[in-house]
Parts: sequence; C-alpha cells; structure tokens
Amino acid sequence: MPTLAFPSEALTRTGSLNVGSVPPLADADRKPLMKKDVAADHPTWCPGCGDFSVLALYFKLIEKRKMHHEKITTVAGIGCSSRFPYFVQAHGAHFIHGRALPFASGVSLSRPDLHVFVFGGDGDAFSIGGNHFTHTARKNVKMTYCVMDNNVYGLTKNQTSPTSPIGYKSKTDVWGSGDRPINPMKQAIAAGATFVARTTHTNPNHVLQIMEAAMDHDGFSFIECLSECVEFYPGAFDGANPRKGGQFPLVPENHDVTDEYAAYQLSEDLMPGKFGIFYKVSRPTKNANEAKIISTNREKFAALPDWQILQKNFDRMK
Amino acid sequence: MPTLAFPSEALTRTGSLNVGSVPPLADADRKPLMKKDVAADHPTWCPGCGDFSVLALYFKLIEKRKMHHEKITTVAGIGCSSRFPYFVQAHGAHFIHGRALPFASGVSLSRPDLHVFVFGGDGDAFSIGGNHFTHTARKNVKMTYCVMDNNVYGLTKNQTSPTSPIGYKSKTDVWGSGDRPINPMKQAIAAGATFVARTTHTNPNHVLQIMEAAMDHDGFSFIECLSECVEFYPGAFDGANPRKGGQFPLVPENHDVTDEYAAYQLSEDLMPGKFGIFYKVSRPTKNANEAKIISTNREKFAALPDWQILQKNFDRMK
Amino acid sequence: MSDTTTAAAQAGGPPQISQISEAVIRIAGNSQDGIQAIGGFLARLAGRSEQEVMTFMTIPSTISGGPSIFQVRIGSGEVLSAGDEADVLLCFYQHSYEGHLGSLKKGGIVLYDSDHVKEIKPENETKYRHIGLPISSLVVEAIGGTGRDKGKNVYALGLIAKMFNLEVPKLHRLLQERFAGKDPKVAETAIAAFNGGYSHTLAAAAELFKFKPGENIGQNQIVMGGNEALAYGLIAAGVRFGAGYPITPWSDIMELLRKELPKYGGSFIQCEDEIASVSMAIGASWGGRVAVTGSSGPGIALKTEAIGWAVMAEVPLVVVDVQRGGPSTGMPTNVEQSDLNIACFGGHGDSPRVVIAPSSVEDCFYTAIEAVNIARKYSTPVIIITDQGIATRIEAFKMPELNKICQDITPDFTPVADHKPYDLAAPDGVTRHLAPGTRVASGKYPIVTGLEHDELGHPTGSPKLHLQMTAKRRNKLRKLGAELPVPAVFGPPEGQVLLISWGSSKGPVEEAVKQARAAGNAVSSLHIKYLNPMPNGLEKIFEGFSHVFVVELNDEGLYGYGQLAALLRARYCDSKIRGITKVDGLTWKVREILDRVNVMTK
Amino acid sequence: MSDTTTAAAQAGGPPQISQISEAVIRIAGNSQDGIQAIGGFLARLAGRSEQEVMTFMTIPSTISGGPSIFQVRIGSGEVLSAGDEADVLLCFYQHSYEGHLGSLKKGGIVLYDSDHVKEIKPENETKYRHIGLPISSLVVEAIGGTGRDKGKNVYALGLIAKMFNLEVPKLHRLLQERFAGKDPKVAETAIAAFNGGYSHTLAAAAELFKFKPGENIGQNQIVMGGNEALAYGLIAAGVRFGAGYPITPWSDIMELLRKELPKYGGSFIQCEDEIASVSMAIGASWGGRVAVTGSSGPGIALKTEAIGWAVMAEVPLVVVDVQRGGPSTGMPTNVEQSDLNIACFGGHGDSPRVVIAPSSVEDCFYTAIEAVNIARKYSTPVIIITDQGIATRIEAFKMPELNKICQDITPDFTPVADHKPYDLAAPDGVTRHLAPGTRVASGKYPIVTGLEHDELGHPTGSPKLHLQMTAKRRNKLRKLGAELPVPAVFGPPEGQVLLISWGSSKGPVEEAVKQARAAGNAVSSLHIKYLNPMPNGLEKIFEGFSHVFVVELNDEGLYGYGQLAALLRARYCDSKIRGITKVDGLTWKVREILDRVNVMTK
Ligand SMILES: Cc1ncc(C[n+]2csc(CCOP(=O)(O)OP(=O)(O)O)c2C)c(N)n1
Ligand SMILES: Cc1ncc(C[n+]2csc(CCOP(=O)(O)OP(=O)(O)O)c2C)c(N)n1
Ligand code: SF4
Ligand code: SF4
Ligand SMILES: [Mg+2]
Ligand SMILES: [Mg+2]
Repeated sequence: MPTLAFPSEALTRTGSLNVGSVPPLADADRKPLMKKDVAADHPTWCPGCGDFSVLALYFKLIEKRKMHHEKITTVAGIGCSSRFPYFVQAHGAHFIHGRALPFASGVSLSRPDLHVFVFGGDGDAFSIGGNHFTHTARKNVKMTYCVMDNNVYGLTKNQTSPTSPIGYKSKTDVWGSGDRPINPMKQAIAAGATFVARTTHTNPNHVLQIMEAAMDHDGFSFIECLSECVEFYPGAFDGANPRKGGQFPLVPENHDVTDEYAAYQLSEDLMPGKFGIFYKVSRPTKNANEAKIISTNREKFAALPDWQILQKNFDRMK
Repeated sequence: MPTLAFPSEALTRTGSLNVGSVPPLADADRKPLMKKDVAADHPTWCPGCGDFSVLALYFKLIEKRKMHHEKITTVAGIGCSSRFPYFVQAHGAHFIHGRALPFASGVSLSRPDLHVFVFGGDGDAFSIGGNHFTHTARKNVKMTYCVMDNNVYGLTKNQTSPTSPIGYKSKTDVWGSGDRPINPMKQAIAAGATFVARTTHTNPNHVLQIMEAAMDHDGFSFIECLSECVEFYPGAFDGANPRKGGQFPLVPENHDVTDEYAAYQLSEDLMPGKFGIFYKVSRPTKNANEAKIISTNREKFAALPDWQILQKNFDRMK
Repeated sequence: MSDTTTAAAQAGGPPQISQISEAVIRIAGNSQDGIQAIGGFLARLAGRSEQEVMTFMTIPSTISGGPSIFQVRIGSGEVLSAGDEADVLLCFYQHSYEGHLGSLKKGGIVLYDSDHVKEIKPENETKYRHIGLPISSLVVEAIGGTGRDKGKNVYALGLIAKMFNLEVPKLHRLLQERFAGKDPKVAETAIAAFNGGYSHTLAAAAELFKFKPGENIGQNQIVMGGNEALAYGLIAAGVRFGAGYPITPWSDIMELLRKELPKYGGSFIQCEDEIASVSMAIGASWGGRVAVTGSSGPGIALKTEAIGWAVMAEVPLVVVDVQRGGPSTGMPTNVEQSDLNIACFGGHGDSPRVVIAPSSVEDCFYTAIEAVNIARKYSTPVIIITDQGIATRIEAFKMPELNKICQDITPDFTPVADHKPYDLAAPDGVTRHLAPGTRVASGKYPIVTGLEHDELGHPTGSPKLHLQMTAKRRNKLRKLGAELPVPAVFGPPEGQVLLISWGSSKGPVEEAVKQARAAGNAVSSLHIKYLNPMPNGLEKIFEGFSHVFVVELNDEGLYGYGQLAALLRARYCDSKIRGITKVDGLTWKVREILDRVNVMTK
Repeated sequence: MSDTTTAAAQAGGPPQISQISEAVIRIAGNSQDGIQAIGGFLARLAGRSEQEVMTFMTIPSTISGGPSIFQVRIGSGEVLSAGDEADVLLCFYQHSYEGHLGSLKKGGIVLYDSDHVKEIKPENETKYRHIGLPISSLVVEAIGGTGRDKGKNVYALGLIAKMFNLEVPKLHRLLQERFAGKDPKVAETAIAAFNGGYSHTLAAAAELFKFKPGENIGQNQIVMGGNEALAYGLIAAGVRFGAGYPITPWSDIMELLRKELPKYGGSFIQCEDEIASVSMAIGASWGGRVAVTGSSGPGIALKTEAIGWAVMAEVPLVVVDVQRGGPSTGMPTNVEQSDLNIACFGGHGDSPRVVIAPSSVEDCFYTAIEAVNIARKYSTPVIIITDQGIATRIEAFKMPELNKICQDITPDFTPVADHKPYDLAAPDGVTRHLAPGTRVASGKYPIVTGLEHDELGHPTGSPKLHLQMTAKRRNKLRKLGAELPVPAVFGPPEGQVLLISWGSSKGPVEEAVKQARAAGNAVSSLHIKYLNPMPNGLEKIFEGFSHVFVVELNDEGLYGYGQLAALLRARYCDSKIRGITKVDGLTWKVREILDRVNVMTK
C-alpha cells in the first residue's frame, strides 16, 4: 500500500481553543438567554432602518423559545440585511451574494440537529439568488428564510431591485423602473414552498408570530418581511403602516392555507397586499427523504464498521 | 491628446469573406425557402428522439412564414435539444449551459430587426437556467423560447431533471427521485411571462400552430413542448399520446387566456395535463420600454452627431 | 508645498502670502459630512485653473457611514500621485485629528474644528502648526442653525480658498452649477456658507499661500473620476450596448452608461446577476457591435465561464474589472491589484484573452477606446483591469478632441457570397463574424459555438482541428503582442534599479523615480499597460539594470513575488525580477516604495 | 508483445502458442457495440490474474454514438501506459479498420469482421497479418438473430480469449457477475456467445499467445476506473456529504457517491447548478465534516467565486476537477490538462488554495484521502485535478488495507471555554473552526465570513488586519509546501534531460524514460503531484540536468510553454525549463515524447 504523505490525523482543536476549562453544564442549569446575551456587534445599519426591528424580533424569538446559543445558526448572503449574522451572538455565516440558501441547505442536510435561519435582502433572494430560492423551495429543505424586502438595493446604494415597483427611480432607472417586479409570494407558491407568509417590520407582534410559526414548520418556511430602507426608499411601505395612514389587512380568517390556488390569488400585486400565512402544507422534506434513503441503505450494513461496507464493494471488484 | 496604439480602424471583413460576387437581390426575387434549404448538419440525435419532430416543425414554420435565411436567429444552451442551431441553415449560436436566454436577450435588445428563437432542454431551462427564465419572463424580452422537455438529462446520460416526476429512476436517483418537480407552466405564469403554451412532439399540427402563435406574440413567448427521450426515458409521454393509449386534452375553449388565475389553475401537475395556450396578455416589452427611453433621450440630441452629444457633457465637466 | 517662498509674517498684520508650486490637502471627517464634495470642488477648480490635480479618498464600506477622508494634491507642475504626506490637514472630529495627524508633514498646518477637537497633546503643538476654529458654530453663525450639518463642508471650502488664495468667482460658479436645478435657496445658502469661511481672516495662520501660475496654461482641461472616464471612453469608442449587475466600485460605470447610452440610441441593461449580464453582452456583441459588461472581484469570478465561451467562439467583448480588495467579498472599498491572475488565467482550458490596465483617469478614457478596437481587430474578449485607486480618483486632463476620436462601429450588413468565420487560412489569422441579419448568398450559414469546431463553426472531435484552432486562438494574440508598442523607460535606460508598475501605481512609481534620482540613485521605471499578451522586447530593457522590481498592490504569494512579477519571471526566467508588494488596502506612498528599494538593494 | 517466443506454426495443425509478457489490444467499433464492455472484462480478468493492466478509450461526444475505441494493455510486468501501438486490432467496421490500422504495430494482427470490412488494400496485407471472420454472422449462428447486435462484443471477447489463452472459468464468472440480477437468460446467452467465439479455431492465425506468469503473483488485486477510485477514496477518507451537478466526465463520481454514501449514513445532493453545489458543500463542511463537490471545466469556472469564499473564510473543502478538452464546452470527451491555471489562479484577489493531481487509478484512491487530510489540517479548499486520461481508464492495483486506511472524521462537539477561529497567534498558524452546535462557555461566538475579518470573524477595514490575515492564509500553505515530500527522480539523479510529468502523463513519461535509457540516452523524470504549493527543493534536482522539459497536455501558450512549466519557470527563473505540450485530445504516446526530446536537445 502506498504511504500517504498526509495520513489521517486526530486534529487537535488548537488555535485559541481553551477546551479544558469548560465546566460541565446540564441543560437544566443553563440560564435562559436574554437580549444582551444574543446581541453581538452593534448593527452598522442606518438609524431608522427597518432591519433593526427584524433583528430585535429574532432576539425575542430566541428569548421566548428558550433557545441555547449553540443551537442557533444564522446564515446570510450579501447586502445590508445580510449583515445580520454579525449582530447575533451565535454560530453564523456571512456567505456570498445570492447563495445563502444552498449554503444553508448544506448545513441543514448534513446537520439535522440544527435549525437554520437565513436572513437576506430582496436582491440576494430574488435577483442573483432567484433560482436557489425556487429549488430550495421545491426540495423543501428544512430551514426558515426571512427576506427583508426593502424594494431596493441598499448596500450598493440605490439600484432597482427585483421587487422595486414600476416607476421607482433609482440610480439604474433614473426615469423610473419599467420591469414588472417579482411577486415573492407567487414565486414561492409556484415553486412549491410549503410555508409562505408575509409580514412587515412595523408590526412587531405580527413579525414574531410569523417567525414562530415559520420556525415550527417542518420544511422550507419562507417569510417576506417588508423592511424599510430609510436611506434610499423612505416611505416605501407607508401604505402598509396604519401609523402612516396605511392599512394592515390580514389574510382573511376563512382562508384555507392548504389551498394553493387560493393562496396564489391572495398574492395580488398591490400595496399593501395581505399579511399573514398564505400557504402552509406538509410535504416530506428533503431532509426526511434523505434520512429514509439512508435508513433503507443502512439496514443491510447497520452492524458493520464503515471499512467493512467498503470492503464488500471492493471484494466484488476483484 | 495621447496617441492610441490601436486607433479606430475600418475593419475589412476579411477571412474567407467573398463580398464582391454577391448579386443584388430584391426581396421579391427571392425564392421561398424549402426544407432542404434550411436543413444543415444531419442531427446527431438518437433515432426516434422527439427532438426531430420539433426541428421538422421549425423548418415548416420557416417555410410557411416565408422567412429569409438571414432573418432566422437560432440560439441554444447545452443539451441534446440545444444542439438545434447546428441543424438549421441560418445564423445561430450554441452558447453555454443554462444561459441561452440572457444571450438571446442581448441579441433581441440590440437587434430589434431580428426575431430570436431559443431552443433548449428542461435542465438548461429550469435547473441551471431557472433564474434567467424568471427574469426574461418578467422583463418580457421579445423572443420565442421553446423548451423541449423530456423530463430527463439526455446529453449527460440520464440524471434526474427538474421536471422528472417523483419516483423517476435515474443515475442520480437510483431509488427514484423524491424532489417535487418544477411545473413549467406555473413557473412561467408566476414570473410574468406574457405567452405561455404547452404542446407535445407527437402532435405536429398542434406544435406548428403553437409555434406560429408564439412567433406572432410581441413579447416573451414560452412553449413547453414535450419531447420524448427514447434513449433514457422512453414512454414518458405516452399518457399524452392518443396513439399510445393516452389523451390529448386541449385547453378548454372557454378558457380566458388573459386570466392569470385561471391559467395557473389549468397548470395542474398531472400527466397528460392540458395542451394549448394557457396565458396570453399584452404588456410592454423590455424592447419597447428601452426604445421609449431612447426616443425620449434622443429628442434633445436628434440632430447632433454623437461626438457633439459627448462634447456637451464634457463641457460641463470643465 | 515644495519650494515655498517663506517670509516672516508681519507682527499683527494679516498673514504673509507665499508662492507655492503644489500642496497636498487632506480633509478628514465622517462620510456624512460631504467631504468628498469639498474635494470634488477643489479638483474641479484646479482643472479650471490650469493646475494639475490628483485626489485620493477612503469610503467606509458600511452603509451607515463612518470615518472617511479625501485628499487632494494640486500642483502647478505634473502631479503624479495624491501625495504621501499632507501639507494641510483639515479635521472635523477628535477621531479625525488623531487618526490623521500622522499623515501630516512635519511643520504642516492642522486646521481643526475646535467645537469637536478638544484634546491637543503638547508634543503635537511643537511638531505641527495648529489652527483651531469653532467651525460648527461658525457655520451656524453664517447660515443659521439648520444648515449646521449640511453647510460645514462648504464653509471649510471657504477657509481653504482663503488659505490658498483660490479664485473665488470660479468657486462661486462651481457651487452654482452643483446646486443648479434645486431650490435656488440651496445655492444661495451654499454661497453664504462659502463666503462665511472665505471672509475669515485666518489670523492664526503664520502664512497664507498662492499657487504659482500653472505650466498647463492654455490647455483646455476637463475634470472627472476614473470610472467616469472609462464609461465615456466606451461611448466615444462606439459601444452602444452594455449589461451589468451592481457591485462596488464597478456600479458607477454601469449607472453612468445606463443614463447616457440612450442619448446615443443605445441601452444598458441591469440584469439579474453577473452571469446573465456577461451573457447578454456577448449576445449583443455577436449581434454586431462590441458590447460591454463589467464588475468587481466576485462578479468577475462569476463571469469566467461565459468569457471562456467568447474566447472559444472568438466573439469580441469588453469586460471591465474594477478591482477591489480580495479574496471573496474582501475589502470592498479598498484598493488592490490582485485580480491580474483571474483576468489572465480565470478560464478553464487554454483560454487566451487580452488584459490591459489603465494608469490614470485620462488613461481610463483612452484605454476604453483601445480595448474596443483590440476586441474588434482580434475578435477577442478584452478585459480592462482598473482599480479602486483610479476608479474613484478625480483628475484634470486635457480635453480630448472628440470630433477626431469618436468612432462609428455600426455593423456592416452587406451580403456576402460565402463565409467561413473560423477560416484557418485567413490572411491575418483572425476570425471575423458576420452579424446575424447578413445574407450569405451560398446559403451556408455559420454558427458560433463553445464546442471545438470547424471553419464554419460546426462541432468537431478531430484532434487536428483542435490543434489548429487552439493555435489560431493563441497565435492571433501573439500577433497582437508583436504589434504592441514597447513601453518607454521613465528615466535613463540604464541604471541600478528598474521599477515596474502597472495600473494606478504608475504615478507613485514615477514619483519615486524622481525622488530617487534627485537623491542620486540610478532608478528608472517601466510601466506595463498591456498585460496579456505583453509587448515583446522587454528583456532588452531589463538588460540595462541590475535589479528589476515589480511594484504591485497584491500579495507576495507562495513564492515571494506578486502577480505581474510571476508573469514576467515565467516569460523571461530572469531571477533579478523580484516583487515589491503590499496589501494594506491603500495606494502606494512614494516613501514605501523607496524604503523597499533600499532594503532590497542592500 | 515484447519478447515473444516465436515458433513456426506446424503446417495444417492448430496455430503454435507463443509465450508473451505483454500485449496491447485495440478494439474499434461504434460506441453502441459494447466495446467498452469487452475492455472492461479484459481489464478485470487481468486484475484477477495477477497481471498489470491499463486501458484507454475514446467516446464520441454526441449522444447518438459514433466511432469509439477501447485499448487495453495487459502485461506480466509493470504497465505504465496504455501503449503507443497495438499488437492486435479488432475491428468491426470498414471505418474502424481504416481509422485504426495506423495504430497497429508493423506485423501486428488485425482481426476484422468480414461481414462489414470489405476493402483490404494489398499493401496492407503485406504490412499486417489479416484475419477476417464474419463475426456478425457467426454471432447469429451462436445465439440467434435477436442477439446479433447485443452479443457481438461478447463473441469477440471469446475470440480474444482464444487468441491469448485467457482463463475461461474466470471469464465465465465475470460474465455471470456482470449479468447477475437480470433475467438468467441474459447471462446464459452471453456465455453462449462467448463460447461461440472461444470455440473458433482461429486456424487463420499463424500463432496464438499465452502470458508468462505475472510478477504480481500473490498480490490481492482490485480493478476499477479512476473516477471510481477517487469516489471510493473520498468514502474511505470519511467524507459523508457531497453536492454536484452533472457534467461529463465528472458525473461518474457524483453518481457513485449518490448511490454509495447512504450506506455510510451520508448523502450526495444533485443541485440546480454548480454554484449551488459548491455552496452546499461548503455549508456542509462548515457544518463540521469536510464535504466534496466537483465538476469538469465549465462547472469549475462557475465554482470559482464560492471557492474564493472558502479560501477567505478558511473552511476546508474538497473540489474535484475532472479535466476535459477546453476552453468553454470544448472537447467534452477528450483528455487535456489545461485547467491547472484556473485551479491555481481562478479566484479573484489573492486566493491561495491547494491543488493536487493523481497520476494513476490507484493514486486517485489515495489522493482523495490525502486531499481530505490536507483540507482538514490546513483548513483550506483542496482541488483534486484529475483528467479524462485516468478518469475513464481501468487499472488493476493492490487491494488497499481498508481497515487501516478508512478514517473517522466525525466532528468534535466538546464545549470550549473560548475560541477565536482566525487566531493570529495560533501555534501552527492554522485556523480551526468550531462546528456549529458547539457550546462556547464565554458566550462569544465566531462568524465565518468572506469579508476581511478580525480573529473572531467580524468584518474589519483595518489595513493591518488585512495584511496579517493575507499573510496567514499564504503562510499556512508555505508551511504545507515545506512539509511536502520532495518527489524522487525516476532514473538516475543526473543526466542530460529531466522530463517532468503531472497527472495521467506519469506513465507515458516514465515509459519514455525507460525507452530512452534503453537506447543509451541520459533521460530521467520527475513527477509532480502537489502542484500548489509545490514542494521545496526542486531546484536542486534540476541542477543535475542540462534540460528540464515539462510534459503536459495543454497548449504552449502565448510565450511557448505550458501551464505547469509557467509555474516552475516563475518560481525558479531557470530558462532550461521548457515545455513539451500538445492538445490533440489524446494521451501521450511514448514516441511523441521522445521525438520532441530529440528535436529540443538538438
Ligand atoms: C457576486 C456579487 N455581486 C454583486 C455584489 C454587490 N452587492 C452587494 S449587496 C447587493 C444587493 C443588495 O441588495 P439586497 O439583497 O436587496 O439587500 P439590502 O442591501 O437591500 O438589504 C449587491 C448587488 C456582490 N457582493 N457579489
Ligand atoms: C456549466 C455546465 N454544467 C453542466 C454541463 C453538462 N451538461 C450538458 S447538457 C446538461 C443537461 C442536459 O439536460 P437538458 O437541458 O434537459 O437537455 P437534454 O439533453 O435533455 O435535451 C448538462 C448538465 C455543462 N455543459 N455546462
Ligand atoms: S441603506 Fe437602507 S437598507 Fe441599508 S442600512 Fe441604510 S436604511 Fe437600511
Ligand atoms: S439521449 Fe434522449 S434526448 Fe438525447 S438525442 Fe437521445 S433520445 Fe434524444
Ligand atoms: Mg434590498
Ligand atoms: Mg432534458
């Protein structure tokens, strides 16, 4: 057998890792997390940015649901909103623009013990990341995806976003945008998302309620949360803010959340639109499908160490 | 002024270009094209592949609509179906996998005199190319896109495609696929395509009729044409072939093609589904929007040569 | 403030006025303070005053702002860089004062807002001349309370105008132009704020200054930033279609083209991502007229597959890469020249393409035109690799003769008898495509493709054709290489050290040469603009020197040299070619270069 | 068929049997004929017979098939390449006959299907020994009309078994294994077809052959292709998650992993595209256990942005690039080694990563394990750059000791007191991540990011940190470089010519060395497996030779050398390092290498 220049090594987790001094701690002994325990860097958002509310409500969710630090996994792409993970004191990843969903899928599918939260902007989600949105939805990978939709590109300073309404004047559409915007609800429903909801940063109770429902959903749960960019698109969502003379129409009580066609019809284009859960059905997750394939495959091998499973294959190749 | 190492040159179109000997030819003097004039390379498809019918009907369309060679522009991505342009005696481009639509948009938007036809497979369109599909549709870029859907990856030899039905056994899903397939009709309607139709290669008259309607549509016209892969997924569409015991249910006569919700509801998942035009509305094309921006902008400058328009800007920067 | 004519200030009277030939002014505050605007006014004024000017700025990468500076160097002679050290530092806050005092020349003037800057260490007072003014309160006095935050920058401009005896009528006109179109009140308030600053006696200053008459007198100058110049260059070259996706610092170019192209009958499309945008540009290029796409780091990485198609199909295309700090999202608002590798080698397979780098704002304009012409002439993608160092820098340069330089590159649709785009026997060895819409009388139409192909573009598996076509794609660029002008040595053609620059480092490197020669050292420099292929004959130039140091803003890499150095070492196998590199996200200071030269020649 | 013991055939009697030590058999037909299967059986048989074996095949890139060949070289000694020239050519059609006669050794045997091959030029008859048999009709005779197309390959296998006195019981068993699980009729028919061929007397042959006993007797051999070996190597290394998108020739690996991983509790996900798949693999890697993604040419180009993130965030990852002919879609089913540039330099910014290339099927297995171990040890992406030349080649090699080599790399979730992943003071200079789910008692959690960052992963604009972190990412790979084994020279350490090989060219290059030395020429070779970083100390090896020629399957580039040659020239600035390159889509023939050496040393 050739000798390996790099044989298997039990890697010691060195670096500044200080393993020895950690006291054993039973779950029951752990103090519930408070906001101050979960808040990390001070957000670099502009004062008044809608994203602050979403962050505050994520903290609330963690507090309310008594989550432990290490079980919180926050993933994002690139954008103002996508800076989210830096502000949360928990394991997090700030990935590349538009690819947060496949990254999060890798986490979710390989680590079924974690609940993965993904935060991002409308550009990240529906422009460069649009296809991943469709495919993560149809595969129903378990995670919660909250798109902080401000109808504009914030971080790159005011270009038209895929959700900017027709007529919106940006640096790339000085005469007003002419492209039909993406309707996130329709997109999600058509792609096969199993949980589709809409909320707005100005209604904290509603945001929290939707976040909880999303977190409890076994599958891909998608939230469009309107979140105002006060710097470039102030007033975008006044129409959905009763305090600014707008309206906050809830999804009708009698709406059947398992009726795809009804949900699609609720997704009309107009501001303010409806708020609440549009669609929610139960379909096997990709995670469950893979788990089933694994368990079927392992039945024959369950008792064997890995090398013997491989040996069986190799013996057949002699 | 610095001297340019590469000054502007009137490039002579050299190479094997033989410019001199072309006789002047009035449109009226031109013979209508026959199949043999438009057929180029012999297709490298497997005998019996559904793609042959689609090609034959494209030839028919050209013949019937008395098109001239040079006005036919055929663009494709990568896949068995995407080899299409090689088989057509006309200007054509065989681009990269999944990106035929933005390439074709570049042609369409910069060359409004051409009608651009794009052909490709389900993987090219809805897997790697899914996002371009959404955005080309919402922008309503004028072109005709015919997806030859065989529910499988042909060229790479039998992997699950985004339209493969649940349970389909491929090399990447030996136990049967578990992912909810993309529904091309729903995808197109939700994205805002303005012409959405469905046909199948086994019904030549219907294919031709749909191709004609698509070509006449001023906007992004999308056709899903079922096209059997006899090599890897034989019998996939028997359910839609009356000669194989299947059915060919047309879109009901009373269906309102301008009703988005009705169109969406027609797009049920089941084989055979419906055939015909699901959705057809008129919305300004991206081409028209750009033309309008140009004409508004040019109003002030119409009489000026380009350099003077630039001079005006530069004078302001002194 | 070289060769300052110093003169003792008369006791009690107004400060003495000294004649100077150049000055470096650094303004430090927060990005919200509009300090970029002050810089812009100064740069523009210099342009209108026949002075040379060069600027440099930093922008915080977070959206909510943060510390930011703008540095402007104005000179009566040639200005090669934005200056290592400032003559005057204007600072608005304590953090600006502390963060930037180190950039001030010994004995330089620090003008600070005493409303915010409260702590001055005594040792500093001996090193620098301090002038404290309650700028914030003075602004309120000049234009009223509401203007406090908005007018501070213009008030400071007035102070600077006073200090340097700048031409007030020209500055008034600039202010008026800037605020034209808005409520006339706005312009009035701005002028009031300016006058407030200008009318300050600056009694605390030991001396005031005046620029000597510029050498450029009579030249018709224009002032703009590098990204602007590049975008206008593309328009002048005849480009009428582009596609892109926003990313800093590329976005400026797409925003400008989006706004301007329609005036010329063209369009710029904002796409869903970078892949769509390069694909769309390629489609339009094939449509008959070279199109442009561009991005910065991450977006360039996404475009590599499609650029490879353009290489294979031999479709002309211009790709702009406005480099920033990498890898990955990196340092989005910092300068770096670390994309040369991906520009040259980012394609899979043997994928030769042209890479050229502009060296100044003016050069951005002309490089864009050359890129279009090379793309057309050699039917190839051309990557313009510019950097943050010129992208956001403002310079004055001579007004181009637009009537001569603007090009018409409308495609030719004359029918042809027959055509083989990939003709192996083409006399110039270069592929020529027909624009779709062109009639071919023979009825045999070509295809453009990313598969290896025969002369008509139809796919082939023939080993021979793959060999021939690979050679064709490579040889046309060798031909280009042979046609490239051999760059001239800056300084004598023989000496101890040859510094090599590319991109925005040209200025600092040439200034380093000047300073080194002034100190009696035999240093020259060579600027390489055409990076792939490179011109022939460089080895002869290298022969004249004992050391060849490639000065570039990237890392020293696994083996101790930067990215251009690697290309040169591979080509010439000359071990005297070594690297002077850094990646601190800032442009070169002349001193840094000279210090490194000293160490490496010891 | 070296050292054949020839003996005159007895007149009229059965052909004489000669002992041979090796033979090269080429089978030429269409891809539909199942000729790959014949080759596979022969290779597997050789493996079970303690013989060495190496194969080579071509596949048409169009789906509807076309001409295809399979070449197998079987030897009792070490087999280094698939052989320049065939001893026996078996051809099914006139086009196969004409296309491949040139690959036959002078005096070699051509066995052809006389039902299809009708024209034999008289001059050929004198050059080669012709044996025509109506194979198509004979198959019908043996197994009936319906089997005509399907049984031809197995019938031909019978003929070859007869000609080389192969072990019939082993072949019967192989056929049975192959067709097990299907209708038992299928296996029966196959054996009938085989026996039909085997029972042919081959009276027209002047002689028949028998292999000398192999040197490998006693070894426990295993037979597989390179892609298979690589996939199994990843499993042995402990990889339990992968993500990919289909593309030839990478797809085999993903298909195998998709099918096998669940047995070990793992998954492989087919994604919507290559970007999603690399992103998913990175996500899973961060999840705690190195994951794999891969592709070929175009797909690798799409992955470069995300790989750059893994470089910046220092997340371990294995990326497989099964190279094929480029650029763009290129020559999808041909061999080429032209992705070295993109593998090393495909990222924007300074983006150092590890690149290693396996050289044989066996090496694919072990390289996969090393890649995982390097990725973990240095917390870095590792690109395994393999090529079509080994990907689809079948070889026999010694059964690995799986109980020793299989690794458990389950992540460690033990809570820690505190942790800075990007610790600048880490004793080994290497970043270590905590798998999410690990408790940090201090309550300070790290972030992984593509922005430049501080030690906890939080973004920074600090010039100093960018310098330090850039150095950290570079220096850990320098450290790896220093730990890499210096490769051993094949042949004496001094001489006239040193040939350098990488990837699948190792075999042909070493065979070229053997032949050259046999002819009295002082040629040695050096195989470089670790391409980025390269091991230190190569310059000392080069000192022993007057010429260093880098033999690679890519283009000579703009300046006359290939891609690895460029790396070596840049590092060592030694102009005796030159390139021997080609891009005809075929593996190296020993003669081609030697001819080029001759020319270049003249
Ligand atoms: C590949 C790539 N392309 C472009 C960018 C530049 N970029 C950063 S964020 C962003 C869009 C931001 O918009 P959105 O996702 O809506 O987030 P917001 O800032 O509005 O919260 C873009 C285009 C990038 N970082 N990477
Ligand atoms: C970037 C890239 N990824 C993958 C491939 C390999 N590939 C070629 S065609 C194809 C899919 C073919 O399926 P489809 O689009 O349905 O076309 P079909 O062959 O079925 O007509 C794939 C994955 C490629 N050429 N380029
Ligand atoms: S730019 Fe807009 S989205 Fe970004 S932080 Fe500011 S307000 Fe929020
Ligand atoms: S593989 Fe399938 S899709 Fe491809 S040519 Fe053959 S039958 Fe048609
Ligand atoms: Mg946004
Ligand atoms: Mg398909």
